[in-house]
Amino acid sequence: MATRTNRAGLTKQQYRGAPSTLCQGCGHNSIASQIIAAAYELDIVPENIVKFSGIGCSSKSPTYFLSRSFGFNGLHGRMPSLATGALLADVSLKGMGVSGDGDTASIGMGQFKYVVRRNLDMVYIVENNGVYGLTKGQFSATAEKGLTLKKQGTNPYMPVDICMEAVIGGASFVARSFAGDPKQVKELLKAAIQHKGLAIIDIISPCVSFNNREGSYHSYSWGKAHETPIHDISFVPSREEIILKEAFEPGEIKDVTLHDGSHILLKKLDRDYDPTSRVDAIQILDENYRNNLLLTGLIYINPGQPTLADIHNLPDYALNRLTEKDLRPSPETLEAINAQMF
Amino acid sequence: MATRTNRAGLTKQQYRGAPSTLCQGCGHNSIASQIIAAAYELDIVPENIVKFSGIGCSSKSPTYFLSRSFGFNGLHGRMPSLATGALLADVSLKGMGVSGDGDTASIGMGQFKYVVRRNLDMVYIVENNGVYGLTKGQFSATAEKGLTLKKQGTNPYMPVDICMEAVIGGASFVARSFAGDPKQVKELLKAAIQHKGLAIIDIISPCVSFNNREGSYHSYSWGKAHETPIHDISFVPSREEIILKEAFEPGEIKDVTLHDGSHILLKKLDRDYDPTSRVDAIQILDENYRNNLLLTGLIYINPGQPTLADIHNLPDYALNRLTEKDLRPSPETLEAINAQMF
Amino acid sequence: MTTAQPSEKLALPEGVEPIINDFSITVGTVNGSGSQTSNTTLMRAIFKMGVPVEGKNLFPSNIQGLPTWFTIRVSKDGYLARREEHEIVVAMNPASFARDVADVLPGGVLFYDDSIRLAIGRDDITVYPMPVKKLAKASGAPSSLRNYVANMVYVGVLAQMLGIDLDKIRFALDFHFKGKEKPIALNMGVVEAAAQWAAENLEKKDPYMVAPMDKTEGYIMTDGNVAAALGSIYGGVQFVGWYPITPASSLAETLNEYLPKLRKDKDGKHTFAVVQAEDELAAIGMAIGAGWAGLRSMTSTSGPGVSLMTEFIGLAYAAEVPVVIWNVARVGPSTGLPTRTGQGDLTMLFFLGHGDTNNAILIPANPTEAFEFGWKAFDIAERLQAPVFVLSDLDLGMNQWMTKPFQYPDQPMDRGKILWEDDLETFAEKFKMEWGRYVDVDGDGIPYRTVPGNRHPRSAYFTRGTGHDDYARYSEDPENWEHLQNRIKQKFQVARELMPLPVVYETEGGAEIGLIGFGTTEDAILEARDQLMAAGIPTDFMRVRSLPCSHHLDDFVKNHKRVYVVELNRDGQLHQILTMHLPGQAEKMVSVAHIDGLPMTARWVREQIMAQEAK
Amino acid sequence: MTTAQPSEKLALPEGVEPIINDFSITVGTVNGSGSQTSNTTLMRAIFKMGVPVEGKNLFPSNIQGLPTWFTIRVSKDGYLARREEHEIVVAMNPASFARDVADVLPGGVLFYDDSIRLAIGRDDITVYPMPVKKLAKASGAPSSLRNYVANMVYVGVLAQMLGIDLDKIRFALDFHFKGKEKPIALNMGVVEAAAQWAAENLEKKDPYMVAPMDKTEGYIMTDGNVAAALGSIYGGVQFVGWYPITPASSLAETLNEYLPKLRKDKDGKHTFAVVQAEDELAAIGMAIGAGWAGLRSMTSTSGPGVSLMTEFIGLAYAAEVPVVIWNVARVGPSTGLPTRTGQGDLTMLFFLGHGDTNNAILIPANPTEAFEFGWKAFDIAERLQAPVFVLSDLDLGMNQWMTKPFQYPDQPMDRGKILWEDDLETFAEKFKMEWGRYVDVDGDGIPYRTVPGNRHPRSAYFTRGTGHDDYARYSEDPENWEHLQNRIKQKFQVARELMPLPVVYETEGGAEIGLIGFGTTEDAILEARDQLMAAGIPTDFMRVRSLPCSHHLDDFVKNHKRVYVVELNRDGQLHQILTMHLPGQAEKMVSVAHIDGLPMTARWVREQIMAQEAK
Ligand SMILES: Cc1ncc(C[n+]2csc(CCOP(=O)(O)OP(=O)(O)O)c2C)c(N)n1
Ligand SMILES: Cc1ncc(C[n+]2csc(CCOP(=O)(O)OP(=O)(O)O)c2C)c(N)n1
Ligand code: SF4
Ligand code: SF4
Ligand SMILES: [Mg+2]
Ligand SMILES: [Mg+2]
Repeated sequence: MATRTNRAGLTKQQYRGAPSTLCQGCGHNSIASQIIAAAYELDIVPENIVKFSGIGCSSKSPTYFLSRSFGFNGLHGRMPSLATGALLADVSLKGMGVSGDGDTASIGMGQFKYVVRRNLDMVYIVENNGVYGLTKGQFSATAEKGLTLKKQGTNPYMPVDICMEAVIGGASFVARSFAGDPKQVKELLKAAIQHKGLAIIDIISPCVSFNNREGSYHSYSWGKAHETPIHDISFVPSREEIILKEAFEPGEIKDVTLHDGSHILLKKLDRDYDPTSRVDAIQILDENYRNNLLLTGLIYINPGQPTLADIHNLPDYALNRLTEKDLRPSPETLEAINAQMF
Repeated sequence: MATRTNRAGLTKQQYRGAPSTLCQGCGHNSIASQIIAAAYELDIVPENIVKFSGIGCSSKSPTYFLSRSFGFNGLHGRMPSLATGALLADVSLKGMGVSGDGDTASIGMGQFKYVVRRNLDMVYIVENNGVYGLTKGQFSATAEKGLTLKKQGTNPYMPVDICMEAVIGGASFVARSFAGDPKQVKELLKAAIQHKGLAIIDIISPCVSFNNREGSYHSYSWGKAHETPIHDISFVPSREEIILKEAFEPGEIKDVTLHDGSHILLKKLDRDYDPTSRVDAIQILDENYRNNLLLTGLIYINPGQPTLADIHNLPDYALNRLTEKDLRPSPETLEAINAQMF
Repeated sequence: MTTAQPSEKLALPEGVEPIINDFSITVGTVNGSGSQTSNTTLMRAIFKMGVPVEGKNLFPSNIQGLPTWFTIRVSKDGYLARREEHEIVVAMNPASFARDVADVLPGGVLFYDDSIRLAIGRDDITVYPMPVKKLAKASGAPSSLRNYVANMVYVGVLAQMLGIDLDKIRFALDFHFKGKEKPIALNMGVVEAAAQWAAENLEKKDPYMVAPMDKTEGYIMTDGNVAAALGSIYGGVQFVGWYPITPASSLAETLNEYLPKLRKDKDGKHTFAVVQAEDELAAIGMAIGAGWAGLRSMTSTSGPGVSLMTEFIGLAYAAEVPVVIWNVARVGPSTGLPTRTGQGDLTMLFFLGHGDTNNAILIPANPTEAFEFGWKAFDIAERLQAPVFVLSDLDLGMNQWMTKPFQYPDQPMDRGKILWEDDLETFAEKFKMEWGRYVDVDGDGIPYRTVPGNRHPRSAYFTRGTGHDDYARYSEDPENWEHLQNRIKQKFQVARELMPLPVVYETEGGAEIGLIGFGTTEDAILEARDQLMAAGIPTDFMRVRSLPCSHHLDDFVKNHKRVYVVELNRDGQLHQILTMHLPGQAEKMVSVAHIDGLPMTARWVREQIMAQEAK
Repeated sequence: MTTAQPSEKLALPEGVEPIINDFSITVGTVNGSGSQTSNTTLMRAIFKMGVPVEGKNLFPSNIQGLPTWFTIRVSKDGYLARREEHEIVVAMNPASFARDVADVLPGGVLFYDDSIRLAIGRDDITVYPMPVKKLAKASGAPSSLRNYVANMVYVGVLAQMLGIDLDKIRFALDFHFKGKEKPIALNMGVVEAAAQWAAENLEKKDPYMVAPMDKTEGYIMTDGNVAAALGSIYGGVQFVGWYPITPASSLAETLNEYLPKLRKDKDGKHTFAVVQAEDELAAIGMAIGAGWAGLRSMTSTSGPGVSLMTEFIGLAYAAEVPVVIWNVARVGPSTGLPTRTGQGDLTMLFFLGHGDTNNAILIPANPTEAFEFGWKAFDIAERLQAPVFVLSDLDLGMNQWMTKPFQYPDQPMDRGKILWEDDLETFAEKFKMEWGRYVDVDGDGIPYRTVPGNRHPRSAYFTRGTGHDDYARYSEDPENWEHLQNRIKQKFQVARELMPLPVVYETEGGAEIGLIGFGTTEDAILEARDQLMAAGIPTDFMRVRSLPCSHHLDDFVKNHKRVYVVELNRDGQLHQILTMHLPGQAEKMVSVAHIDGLPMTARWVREQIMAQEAK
């Protein structure tokens, strides 16, 4: 039997990475699987993706998917700047960043806010478990107020809301999900990958070793019991007819068209939610924050926002392939400069 | 003629600092004057205040007020951490921090967010001019989109909204003002000084050397033309009867009582605004941001939020006066520890 | 209650000469499997038998599932350095089995989990299979704990086969589980069943044995991070700003554990604050703010953290703020080997920061000293009004050491030159000059300081990292600048007198060759020294305990013909610093340095020096 | 158009011997008052007269209102270092008047704004009052510009009194205002009126004169930051991450100015990106990301910025990422003297970061060299796959230098060992081995790299700051680690051959004494050398242009009896590095070092060395 391949002619195997060295059951592992699935299903050639991460258990995970993509496991909290420089080298590449809640929201707060502001063309996944996994379970910035951990006592602070930080920081794509909801994670990932600009996905991703106690916000059990999708999300690539659409009643579905002609279809659930409205996004996040909810889905999108490469007026060919003849201005120009110097 | 003194027995002169070395007309100078006036009128003994700043023209200004207060001119963007450590040494001291928009919202973004989250007991003034003054006029994070400066070109980014960052970051006191409105600046400063916890005041403070062109958001002329107070604010110290109150119609005034019994009286202007509501604060800031307005006044206050010293269960006496006898546990305790070691 | 004493029942086969209390045991397991408990239990039991012992944990930078090794050195002679040789190997991990088997010395012993069905292929060693799964199951432990208790199987088997007292094992478990009956019973049950099984099923063929001695009396077992934390507490620490990082985290966590017990006031209020910062920039910033405001203040971190703190520590240096920085070193550059040990940060600490800087560094070699330097560091920092580093490392910080009990400070606290309201009143009279924050009244480069909260109307001054005059006023004046920097440098000279002196080990009758080392390599160097002596090469050894170097060091170098500077880094960093410090002696100092992430061994030291001497 | 040539009309009083083209002019003004234009105009006019000239701007760290000085050295012999002596002082600022008056050398000249009504109290100097306010008012300039044009008064007066050609002044103004008629006319009007007034009202009593020469032919005037930016552009820079900081800002701002002109593609798209980052951590992070991805990438900063970049640069070192870091040094430690110059960052750059590190450093001494090192730095960084520093300083970066025109690169770009799709296809065949990111194929310690965007399915690898094997796989293996670090160190040896060689100035017939220096102190040392020679002390001089040191340096030290290492820092940092580098020669190397924020003078060098020699 021939192995199945996608439209890129690749098997799913070719999207995998090295075997995971994370704990068994770690939420980060299931997110890695969905990244593999999303890339495979989107028929992306892995060489067109560049992986980035900071430091942490979460930040290790890029080793465990897409071996054929370049990757840079950087410094704690500094993934954004590395990605910013790297992704301008070839604008046809898509960035895929994985960070942790500590990596993003404590040491990384500054760079996080700025990569959002610059709208770099990359997917930015926060694998959010409320603790520092790799250093063995200290509170992170997203730990809920009142969380009690073995060695750490009780957390007295309100959590940092990564999605809210992103929305008010000017993000063009903001979503929240739950590692225990792989289907939604995958659809959001697909949409994020196809989105042109910075796509933040804040994924609650339980740490089974240090913060999975029943009743804790970042545990599997609490998430399973409380996750409330704000809509049912499906990603439809540009090549497919939107046949799906026809299956819905008018008004039941919201369709967001991306720059490449693909669509995000959002099926209405309990509420009428418009993810293209910043006001709505801020409101729903504020509600979520104050009441410690786990509303998931696509919270905000602005498909038209210029990216960093647009702002810098970069060409669509790769800068890193330019040679001396493109890079070194002619001797005449230098003569002119010398003549202009006093 | 005897020189006038306040209830602390001090002349206004005794609240001054060294002569300013900032540019003539710089907004930062007029803020320094209001700090002097506020401290004088509040009868504060200068030794009870500790000044902090980062690096920048704004951050120089603590030299120009309250010479009798200790001060620490720290590193660029790192005022918050210095203040955090220092202010725990003696909780009877009030912190008075002055920073710039660059110092706070670009290099200082991370520490800013965290001092807000910790609710350190200090006033945090941002002297916001939309540029880096001291390094000669580069865009700062709060420069408005489209601002064109001589050497810098045109700013392509939406500004960072310092008040919004503070509100969603969990601040307990958030205000915005304009250096061209000294009366409001002074009343807000008084309220901020008496507030127990972190009080952010984002003051638009024109840079006459690099960003005072007509029509620019941070210019005197634009500010004068567009500033819209959301209420008329008066601070009434605890010792005074609130006679003022009687002068108002019911419903016309909102009264916020601080921990020490003093009051902030907010006289209604065009809109009915409740600064104790986080939702309202977020809404008004979002409106302000999207429409490039200059709404000023007390945007948010939560007088009851525990401070960092509360969270750490510190006593009300000064830790820095403790001596060996308080600090070094007894020999017996060490014997017990040695015995407990394996 | 009496437990059987298996050692007495231990009969060696005919003709086999017993090797008693002189070998290494290495256990290969999977991390996150609880093997740490088993290993320390074994080690502690041996310790309680009075036999010198030390453990080195070789663990990966992840949480669960990867190979990890624990080496226990048992040494009647008190040699506690790591050895490269493993007489006894316990192989519990299929993933590292081949390597573990290969690691057994010829003539050595392999214990292994018999569910590992891999070829052993050696006939030069003794092999003991252990029915780990079976015994774990038989323990009746709930399945969630089955993996953990499985590791107790080898504890029992080794106890039986090496002659380790079971009641010492019980003692160790009791300690580990803080007296909690249930886990003690569960684990002890497995140990006993395993010992029983071994007694009935294994025949002793190897020569290795543990026998009681009295050589651990007057010692405790602990690690350097615990010691550092406790030393800091007895030094009166009031503020800690920290950010988690391996291998420093447990230092701050131990502070968090003990401070609330030892430092509550009568109303239950805390006379300290430990703040987990958002990153190292904030951790050090807070610590400097606190030190500036008169608190005994510290931070603890490791290489990457120090790198991030560079700018701030330069401010403390320039503004003359006391603060203590513990660097529990791991292996750099960069993220490097986060769970391995080394001495690669010395030069960076010495010169840290842009501009001309020199920093004072304390370098403990064992937990007792970590405790001592813990409190002393505050005295020195406040005396010098400067940042003071304490350079520990992963080996010291996270491994269990056999060490002398912590000594209560033998000196009163030195709060340095600090002035309160009354002092200011009398200052002018006393010193015949007006106080100014940076006036060098005493001629030692150290001025008098005030701190916020001082309510004297002339106490305040404005602190900055920029140029200033003696009265703390901003100044760009060239002479002021040079005066200021030279005065600060003078403090560094004062430091030479304040810092702990080096420890010297001399050969009777003197030696031509001097060895210089620092920190945790002491054990390896001392052992190598004995080996060199046996090979006819007598040496003297000086262990540097601080920088800048005391005059004793100058003399030591001068008084030896050749001096080997032995260290655990690539570039011979102490050697570089000493070369700069004693250019006139530069040619006689030879660098002996390498780094691979593992603690130093005596063999390596000996071989390096013998090779040099053979030249 | 012909302007009157006042020099011809300049009559010296009887018996006064003219001093031509050999003196210093210092102008004391208020910063933010536009005096910079006047000062550079004066300097440029003298330059255009063919007389060697250089200006040093001594400005405060604020924007407006504080005293500031500008010193113009006029030297027929081409000595362009700062001098401590001021023959001619122009006093425009009441706040610094007393100091300015005191600064005039006996026999010197004081020009001053006659609205300053302060006592002069000297009779050993010539004094010329200038009616500044009156002439400024008479200029007809709008009142907002009155202050600015006021400073043109002294330009006119000095032109008249020293004999500086007015048409050269016009030329300089034309340059400054980029040919804009209005400001040129306005300013030139003031200059001419002032010259006129001086001709009519002042009587020349002093001996100082400027007379035309031909010694500036083949030179341009520019500053090091402009040169660095242009050099980087001719080196093909593609990515710049930066954050504003004095004195580095104008480097990036110049890139912003020229890049859009020189590097647009045919569709008007940019083949570069200059990103103003949110701080230095981000600036260097972006630059490293870009360098990793195959762009010619750089950042520019100063001491505090480098301190903040410490952790990230360690990553670039460890992960072997090419990136160029310009450090335009100011005076540290800490914020220090942000507008003053020094050489205090050498050691820190050399050792930057935790763990064992060594970095390559290029050190230009003048703008021509800053241009050259601007492009070379990329070649070296890409060749070494390592961060490369260029250490400039405020004196070079922000002052105007008389320098050789920029030389078009005489070598093709060296992109180092980079592989694209086709290269990977043929790699195995060519090298008889499989490609791996860190395999040392050539035995020089430098592996072959690929970059993102390479679409070959075997091109990708995972980059990290942690331990790894030759194939970029994570590894904690001790041997891998040692192998990796030693290979990286080997690159540092390779660097010795790649870096620009030192420049040597030899005394004919040889000298016993060697001088070693680096960077912008060259002028002072060369001048001192002539003075020493005149005093009977011949010396050879080697200017180091890079670290690690080339073999030429080793020979130079060996071939001299005494070697003075002359530098502008407190601790003698190059001396320290050379001591470590050549321990066998340590005793003969003597440190001659100090720092006070000002550029070095020949007098200080001479005095230091004569004092040492007298010992
Ligand atoms: C500069 C620096 N400080 C500290 C560390 C230690 N460290 C490694 S991972 C980590 C926290 C990771 O937490 P998070 O980002 O939430 O990831 P998780 O492990 O929970 O997935 C820390 C503090 C480091 N590597 N570098
Ligand atoms: C680490 C570091 N980077 C850069 C600088 C240079 N610098 C000094 S002030 C400043 C910006 C100040 O801007 P802002 O905070 O807005 O203050 P303003 O001068 O506008 O009042 C910068 C970048 C520095 N001092 N330290
Ligand atoms: S420690 Fe937590 S975050 Fe880390 S791998 Fe294990 S489960 Fe995942
Ligand atoms: S440059 Fe701007 S911010 Fe700085 S002092 Fe002048 S006016 Fe104020
Ligand atoms: Mg986490
Ligand atoms: Mg500003």
